[in-house]
Amino acid sequence: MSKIDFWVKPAHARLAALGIVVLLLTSLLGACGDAATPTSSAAVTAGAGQAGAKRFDGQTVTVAVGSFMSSGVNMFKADWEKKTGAKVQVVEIPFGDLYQRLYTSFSTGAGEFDIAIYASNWIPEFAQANYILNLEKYYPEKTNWNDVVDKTKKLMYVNGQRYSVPLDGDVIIGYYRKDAFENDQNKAKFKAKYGYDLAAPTTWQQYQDIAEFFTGWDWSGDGKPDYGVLEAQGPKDVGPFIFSARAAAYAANPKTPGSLFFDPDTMEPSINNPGWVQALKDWIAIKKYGPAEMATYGGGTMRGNFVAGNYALALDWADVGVQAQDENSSTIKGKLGYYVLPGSKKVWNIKTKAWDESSEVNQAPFLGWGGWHGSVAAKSKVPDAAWDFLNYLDSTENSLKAVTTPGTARNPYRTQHFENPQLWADSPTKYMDAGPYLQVLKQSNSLPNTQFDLRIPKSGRYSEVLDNWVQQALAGTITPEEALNKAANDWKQITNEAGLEQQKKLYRELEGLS
Amino acid sequence: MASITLDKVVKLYGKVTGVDQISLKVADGEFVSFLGPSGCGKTSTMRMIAGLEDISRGSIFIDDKRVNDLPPAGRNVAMAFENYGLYPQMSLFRNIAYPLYVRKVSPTEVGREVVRIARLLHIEDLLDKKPSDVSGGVRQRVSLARALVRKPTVFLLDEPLSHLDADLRSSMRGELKRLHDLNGATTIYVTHDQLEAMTMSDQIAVMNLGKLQQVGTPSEIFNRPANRFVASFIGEPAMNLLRGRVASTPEGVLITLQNTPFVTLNRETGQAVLETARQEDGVIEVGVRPPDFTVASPEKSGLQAKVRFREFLGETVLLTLDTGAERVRVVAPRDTQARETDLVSLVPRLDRLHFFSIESGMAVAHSD
Amino acid sequence: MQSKFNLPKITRWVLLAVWGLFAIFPVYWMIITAFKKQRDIFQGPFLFPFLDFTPATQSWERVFGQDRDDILKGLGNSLLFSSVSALIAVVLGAFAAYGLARYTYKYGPYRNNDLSFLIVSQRIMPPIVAVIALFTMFRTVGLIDSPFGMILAYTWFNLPLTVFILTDFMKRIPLDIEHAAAIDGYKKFAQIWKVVLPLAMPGLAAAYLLSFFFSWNDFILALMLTFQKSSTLPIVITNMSAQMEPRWWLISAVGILAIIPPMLAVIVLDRFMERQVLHGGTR
Amino acid sequence: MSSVKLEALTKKYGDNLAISNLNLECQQGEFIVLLGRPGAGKSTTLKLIANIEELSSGNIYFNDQLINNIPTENRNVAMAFESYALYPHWTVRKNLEFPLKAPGRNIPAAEQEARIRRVAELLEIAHLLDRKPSQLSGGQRQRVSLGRALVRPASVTLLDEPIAHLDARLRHSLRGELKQYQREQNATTFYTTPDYVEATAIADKIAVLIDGQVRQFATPEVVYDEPADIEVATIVGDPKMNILPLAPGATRLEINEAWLQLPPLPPEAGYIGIRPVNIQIFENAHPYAIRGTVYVTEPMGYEQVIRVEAGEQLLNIKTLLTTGTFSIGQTVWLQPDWTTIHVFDRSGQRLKGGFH
Amino acid sequence: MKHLLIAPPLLFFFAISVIPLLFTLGLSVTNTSIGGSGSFIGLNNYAQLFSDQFFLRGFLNTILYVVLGVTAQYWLGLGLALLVNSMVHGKRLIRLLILLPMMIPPLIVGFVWQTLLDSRYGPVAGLFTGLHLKPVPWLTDPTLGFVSIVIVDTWQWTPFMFLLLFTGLRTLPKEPFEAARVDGASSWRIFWDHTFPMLLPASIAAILLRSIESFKLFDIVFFITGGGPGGATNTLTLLGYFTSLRSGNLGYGAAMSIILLLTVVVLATLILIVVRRLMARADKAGQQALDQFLAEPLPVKVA
Repeated sequence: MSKIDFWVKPAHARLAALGIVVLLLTSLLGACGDAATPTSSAAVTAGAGQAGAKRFDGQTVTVAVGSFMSSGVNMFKADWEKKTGAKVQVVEIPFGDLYQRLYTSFSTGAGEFDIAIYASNWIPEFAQANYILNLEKYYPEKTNWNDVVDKTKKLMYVNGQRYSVPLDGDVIIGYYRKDAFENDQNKAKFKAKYGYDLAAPTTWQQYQDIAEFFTGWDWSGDGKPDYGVLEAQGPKDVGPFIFSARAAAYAANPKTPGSLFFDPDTMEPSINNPGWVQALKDWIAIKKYGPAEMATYGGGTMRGNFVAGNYALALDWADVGVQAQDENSSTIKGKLGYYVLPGSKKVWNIKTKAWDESSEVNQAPFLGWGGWHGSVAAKSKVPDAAWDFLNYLDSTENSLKAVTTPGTARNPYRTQHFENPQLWADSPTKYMDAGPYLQVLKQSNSLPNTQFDLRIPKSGRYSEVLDNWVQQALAGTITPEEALNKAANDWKQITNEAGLEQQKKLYRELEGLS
Repeated sequence: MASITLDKVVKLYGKVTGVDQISLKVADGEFVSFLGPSGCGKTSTMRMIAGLEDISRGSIFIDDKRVNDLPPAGRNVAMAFENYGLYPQMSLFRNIAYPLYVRKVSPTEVGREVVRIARLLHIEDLLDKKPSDVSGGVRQRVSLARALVRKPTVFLLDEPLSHLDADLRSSMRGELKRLHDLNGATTIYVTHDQLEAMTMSDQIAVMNLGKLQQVGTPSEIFNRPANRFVASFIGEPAMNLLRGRVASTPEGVLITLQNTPFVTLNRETGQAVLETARQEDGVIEVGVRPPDFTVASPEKSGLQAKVRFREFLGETVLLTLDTGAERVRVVAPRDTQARETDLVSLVPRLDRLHFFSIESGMAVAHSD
Repeated sequence: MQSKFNLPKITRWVLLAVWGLFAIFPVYWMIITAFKKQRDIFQGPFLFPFLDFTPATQSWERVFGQDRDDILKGLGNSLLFSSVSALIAVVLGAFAAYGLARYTYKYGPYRNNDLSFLIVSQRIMPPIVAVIALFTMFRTVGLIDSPFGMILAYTWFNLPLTVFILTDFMKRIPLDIEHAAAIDGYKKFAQIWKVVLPLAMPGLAAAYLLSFFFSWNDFILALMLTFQKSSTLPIVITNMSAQMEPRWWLISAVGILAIIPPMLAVIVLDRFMERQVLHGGTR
Repeated sequence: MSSVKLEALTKKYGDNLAISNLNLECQQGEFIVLLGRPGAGKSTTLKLIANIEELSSGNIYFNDQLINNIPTENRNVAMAFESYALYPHWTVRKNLEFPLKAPGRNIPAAEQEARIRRVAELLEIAHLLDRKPSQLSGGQRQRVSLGRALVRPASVTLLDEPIAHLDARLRHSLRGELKQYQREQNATTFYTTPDYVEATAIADKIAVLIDGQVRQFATPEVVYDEPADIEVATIVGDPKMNILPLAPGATRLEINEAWLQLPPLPPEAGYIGIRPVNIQIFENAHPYAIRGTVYVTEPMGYEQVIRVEAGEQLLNIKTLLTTGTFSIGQTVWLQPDWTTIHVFDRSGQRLKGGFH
Repeated sequence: MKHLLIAPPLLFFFAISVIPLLFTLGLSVTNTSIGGSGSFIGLNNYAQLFSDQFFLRGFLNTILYVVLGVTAQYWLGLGLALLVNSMVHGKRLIRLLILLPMMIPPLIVGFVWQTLLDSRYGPVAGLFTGLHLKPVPWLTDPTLGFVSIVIVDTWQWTPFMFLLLFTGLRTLPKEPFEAARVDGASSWRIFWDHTFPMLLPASIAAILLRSIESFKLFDIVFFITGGGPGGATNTLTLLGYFTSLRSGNLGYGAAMSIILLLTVVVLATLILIVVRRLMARADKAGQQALDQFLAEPLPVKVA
């Protein structure tokens, strides 16, 4: 009864046929659209040609870039193309697959990319394998070199040679809700409870107190209970960086430089020493001051959540600061305070195998992930154009534009970026009170005990393993000690696979020890 | 045992009327056939009795109890389906036992009954087979066995023989008749085959286009068909229906076919014919069954016709003849000399004529 | 009508409604999310536009503005790969299914059943087993990030399924109808083309639809085998969201776009699938 | 329009012999009916002629030309399938058109139209031309299927039970028209049916098929009057001819303690056959009659069939309704008419000559 | 001719299935990693797998996902198919609605459910709060996280089951069901005695297909929990992906993949056997009483 014999009704037949035709046409259009893109660009190039030969006429620069960094590249692409007559093809690679993709591409020597824009952590590995070009011969023409922040400069050197162009500065800092902290009632209540004044935390103990204090009641005034803290604790995401940043205060002892991840003398992993264990315990302890889903949040989710309000404290790269200015996402514009990562009054000494205690707080800001850098592929057929494009991205003017635009994934890395808050207020971000933000970033970049991330080959695997075990501890299935011991064991194995001596040599060199 | 009464039963399918105001009484123990061409509503009527379809209007009573709202299970009717409706995943034994099983009859009892029925229908050796492993004839008997095993008050048989080959059909016909004779349950039998209805039934209910055309014994239906439809549906080959002019003559009522006098009726029979014809331009339809013509040489008085086909049927021949305006079929003894293209004269048996109104198709008179 | 499960009508509707709510609610959620600002998402749950939150067009501005080219590219690629590969898979699958249904094969010890198992068994292999090798192979022959490569991969991915579904359908088409075409004077190819394929239409439609769905929803093959040019919609969305911030409003908006083509496909092909083509051909 | 010769046709399915050593020869334009029970090999024979089934061995000649290796589509045979095999996705008109439009036929459009019209009128389906098969009743479908076979010229027309599912009126009228039409076309026709009435009515010659072999190939009259063996005899005639076994050398028939004197029979006689119309039935004891019990009665119009249990035998009697009314279980007396008996030897073969 | 028909799928089989399989098999006995050449290490990778608690957990999870998910999907799909099949009007629309979840790319499914289940701003939590219940940590509790994945997988793929079973139902003959009604069987009886057994072939095909697909469970987990918390929701495909492609441990990842493949093959076979058995038993359970007659000698003489 409800069966309609399709063929009985020619109208239906026609409709169906039409549907299929439309479907196929649409797909064909998709294909044509694809094909059309190069043609139209070619036309542009030809037009430029008529106007007079340009430097890189007819050359195509293929840029491999981690997906969410692409807008920091795309925004300058057209200008540069117009200027030089070259063409830029941007290849976005999903963030999580970037390392593996670059590696396979480089190692099989297919030469698909002229430029790779990636984590500075990988520069040593790629440089050592001669996958990327030594850029020393180009650097003399770079006019704004001196302006780069010192720590960022250091990231670019392997064997004393520069291999990349900096595009981004990465350091993890702390955020707090100024409005909540400056509330007199809150201040009084806090003082009464903890015996000291409510202010941006300087030690992890304070951080924890504050987190506890702001948890479970409505201090933001939106009618729902709020939380003390929000950090990205989700698996397979930025967890290892945040965790390492927390561990630095306990485990980066100025007396034994370069010992955060390994004992530089033996290449024995340090990550299971009591410093790291303490950091992991801290990290587990703050779970109860955040929402339950914090265990699944990656960096992105955490940022979106934090700027929507309801959390007193957070740890992140410079991104939260910019994102908080976007009123589509944020309810906290103008309510944000900043601080250098908290420190600790005790720090583990791997030589004496004891805590060094002091009244001074040991602060060890962490350059997690190391920031986006661009390198020219060794196999590139258009290295000059590639360099020129990277240089263009990093030009004084463009870099400032990039770091002050939301959503570029590029954060301040030049002194000039830090120096004039007014530039930020005038930028698309409309960052009206950028002063303190820039101050904290600058300070974090320049403290003597500021720590580099792990940059030796296989850094990806080291952090994957660390993440796996730390996740176990976070989930409560094993103890922190167990987790870190197992991670350390796995690290040893990875080091051995990669060659212990080689890894040690590189580690020492990168930490400035040899 | 039960009687069944249908009271102005109507079945609507959307806006289409499937069954139109059927009223009928089936006495206890009777074998009644619903006969009609496909789509005449006979199956729908049976399915309403079974409870497989809702009754749109009217009532059905089983033993004076209105069953409109009872589910099939509550009516104690058993049904055999045209396609047998066997349970394909069950053995024949389980198929037959199923109705008892759902009634929670004790296992010993089930075994006894199933075997008894199986022996009755000569399928006791096949009980462990699956329906797909046996022939159509066996399936048909299993379907009957499943209906029989319950000892229901009413049997509903929906064209149970239609998928059997001719030999089996004719022997099963006899078996079914005997079965009914033996257990005497009220039986309703749906068929489109007039031969089955004629040979087996106590009463036949002829249906067409959702309406009841005639109810009667086979002999009544055959000899005194109520209308043109019944007349042509019953009997094979079908009754010839010929247009005749009616005129009143001193001897009686004269019917003329093709401008030749065909038959003169006596006053009693003729009166009704005459009256009907008066209202319908003096025309009447004459029905003559094919065996009721005698083939004579053309000079004899009768209906003049030319033989178109002569078909040999064994004991008899079937002649198809053209009378000019109409085509006539005649069953004649095989020694009839008429060959194709021969001219003959057809002489009807006067006591076996039927007269129908042209307009309404209703029988006006029978000349017996 | 058959096998009527005689629950009271009300109960049936209630049960269906419960499932309906369960099935539809997430879709509704997605639709309203496409009209939220990010802060509305994180301050929720807001369920009713205009009551709970003020609908914003932020996501659509991006979809039709800044991200239009990317989305169009993803949509176009997804459509192209899914529709074309499903078409190829169905055509090749139909021929193979016809062969398996009508002929007897004997390659060494391998008979029809073994062959169809071999073919169908490919579907058993999780893609993760093959992707690395596939990646390497495709690179070698330059098929990475090419439409042809993706269509090839999806065809490979779906062919076993279409063979599996269609073999059964082919077996159900009465041999006599093909014979009738031979009697009527048509050669084998014409028999298949004019008679067999139209009759297998419900099967072809179902196979096409499933192939289309599987390609449309694929993530891992596209992740491995494309970079940019041939990125499919899921990859484009992944790139768009990434880790900077969860642009769930944007994902939702694209998600709405992503449902439209498969839905159209269902609406169009549903009519074919419903059809009982064989009905009436034979006794 | 060819003569056809089937020479020693054999068809095996695995170890199953469907057709064994079948021989048949017919002239151009003849109407041949293959008569047999289901499974006798009628359809298979047609399919072998059409090459839908592959020959296991034997030869097929059209016009004395061996055509064993010619594929179906080139044999120029027309066929109506028992299963109808209509193209369900097309209208009736397209179904009828399809064979006319086949490659190589080159029939002008006007002639196509004329042929379709002619056949549609013949089969009374002209009003159905724009419908799909699914909208037709079974009988209408069968007529379309028949139409598709008749619509085009063919060397041989093969009709597999083509009118089995039509209603009685159409069956009767179509039989004659069909034969007439084929005669006009001068078409050689093979026609199968399990119904002897259909066969005797329509055939120029009947080939009785039993177990894949032709048992008798003759005109309808000969097949009816002189069946070649017991099996042929029981296929032709309804109700079935009664077959009574004889004791060796018997001179009389003993049933239920009574006996009947037989006419003189040759010594090899093993069975006598007697048609149901040739037995008289009496309600009361009757001389020269045997006693029996009514098993079932079947009235049909003016006649009735009565089955009577007599000893081991179940005898069919066909008589007029006016003979009397009998009820199940009633005792009756039967008297055969010895002048009409058929005599068969012990293996079932007909014995020639009259025996009265 | 006939060889040509079947050539393409066979060609695909050898070119794109056998070769990669051998390739992966080869990888799995080396310690190849991205960024380094590998050397042959025999079955070490496999040996290591069985002391790797992430792998073992993922292995167990995968099997549980398949068993729980497919079971839930089968019964729900069957129920829906029966419900829709018994409807007279509106079948087409309902069917379209039921199929809807299947059409959504898993990535989006992942996001939608992630927000739906969030204990802070998700509507599910809102519902719980509204009912004065404590919001449940759907995604962050190891067990509930697992359950959540099963729920989402069921949400997305029950339509697939529905589609296959609905098609199966429609091909069943209708007369046996009518016969059973006349024979006096209740709806429940009819289902167990007839619908279920007659749907058996369709059920087996559907269950097998879904099981095979379930073994590939990847994207939903990837987008909702990323395998967390603490690896509690990992699947083998997810682990394989992370091991091979994220941390570049190709050899080890390949070994995982091979084990996954073996598991699928073994379990698919096992499911086939078990399902057949279970269903045969279900069929039998209802009929046992009758079965014993067949064993007994037929007891009664018939007059």
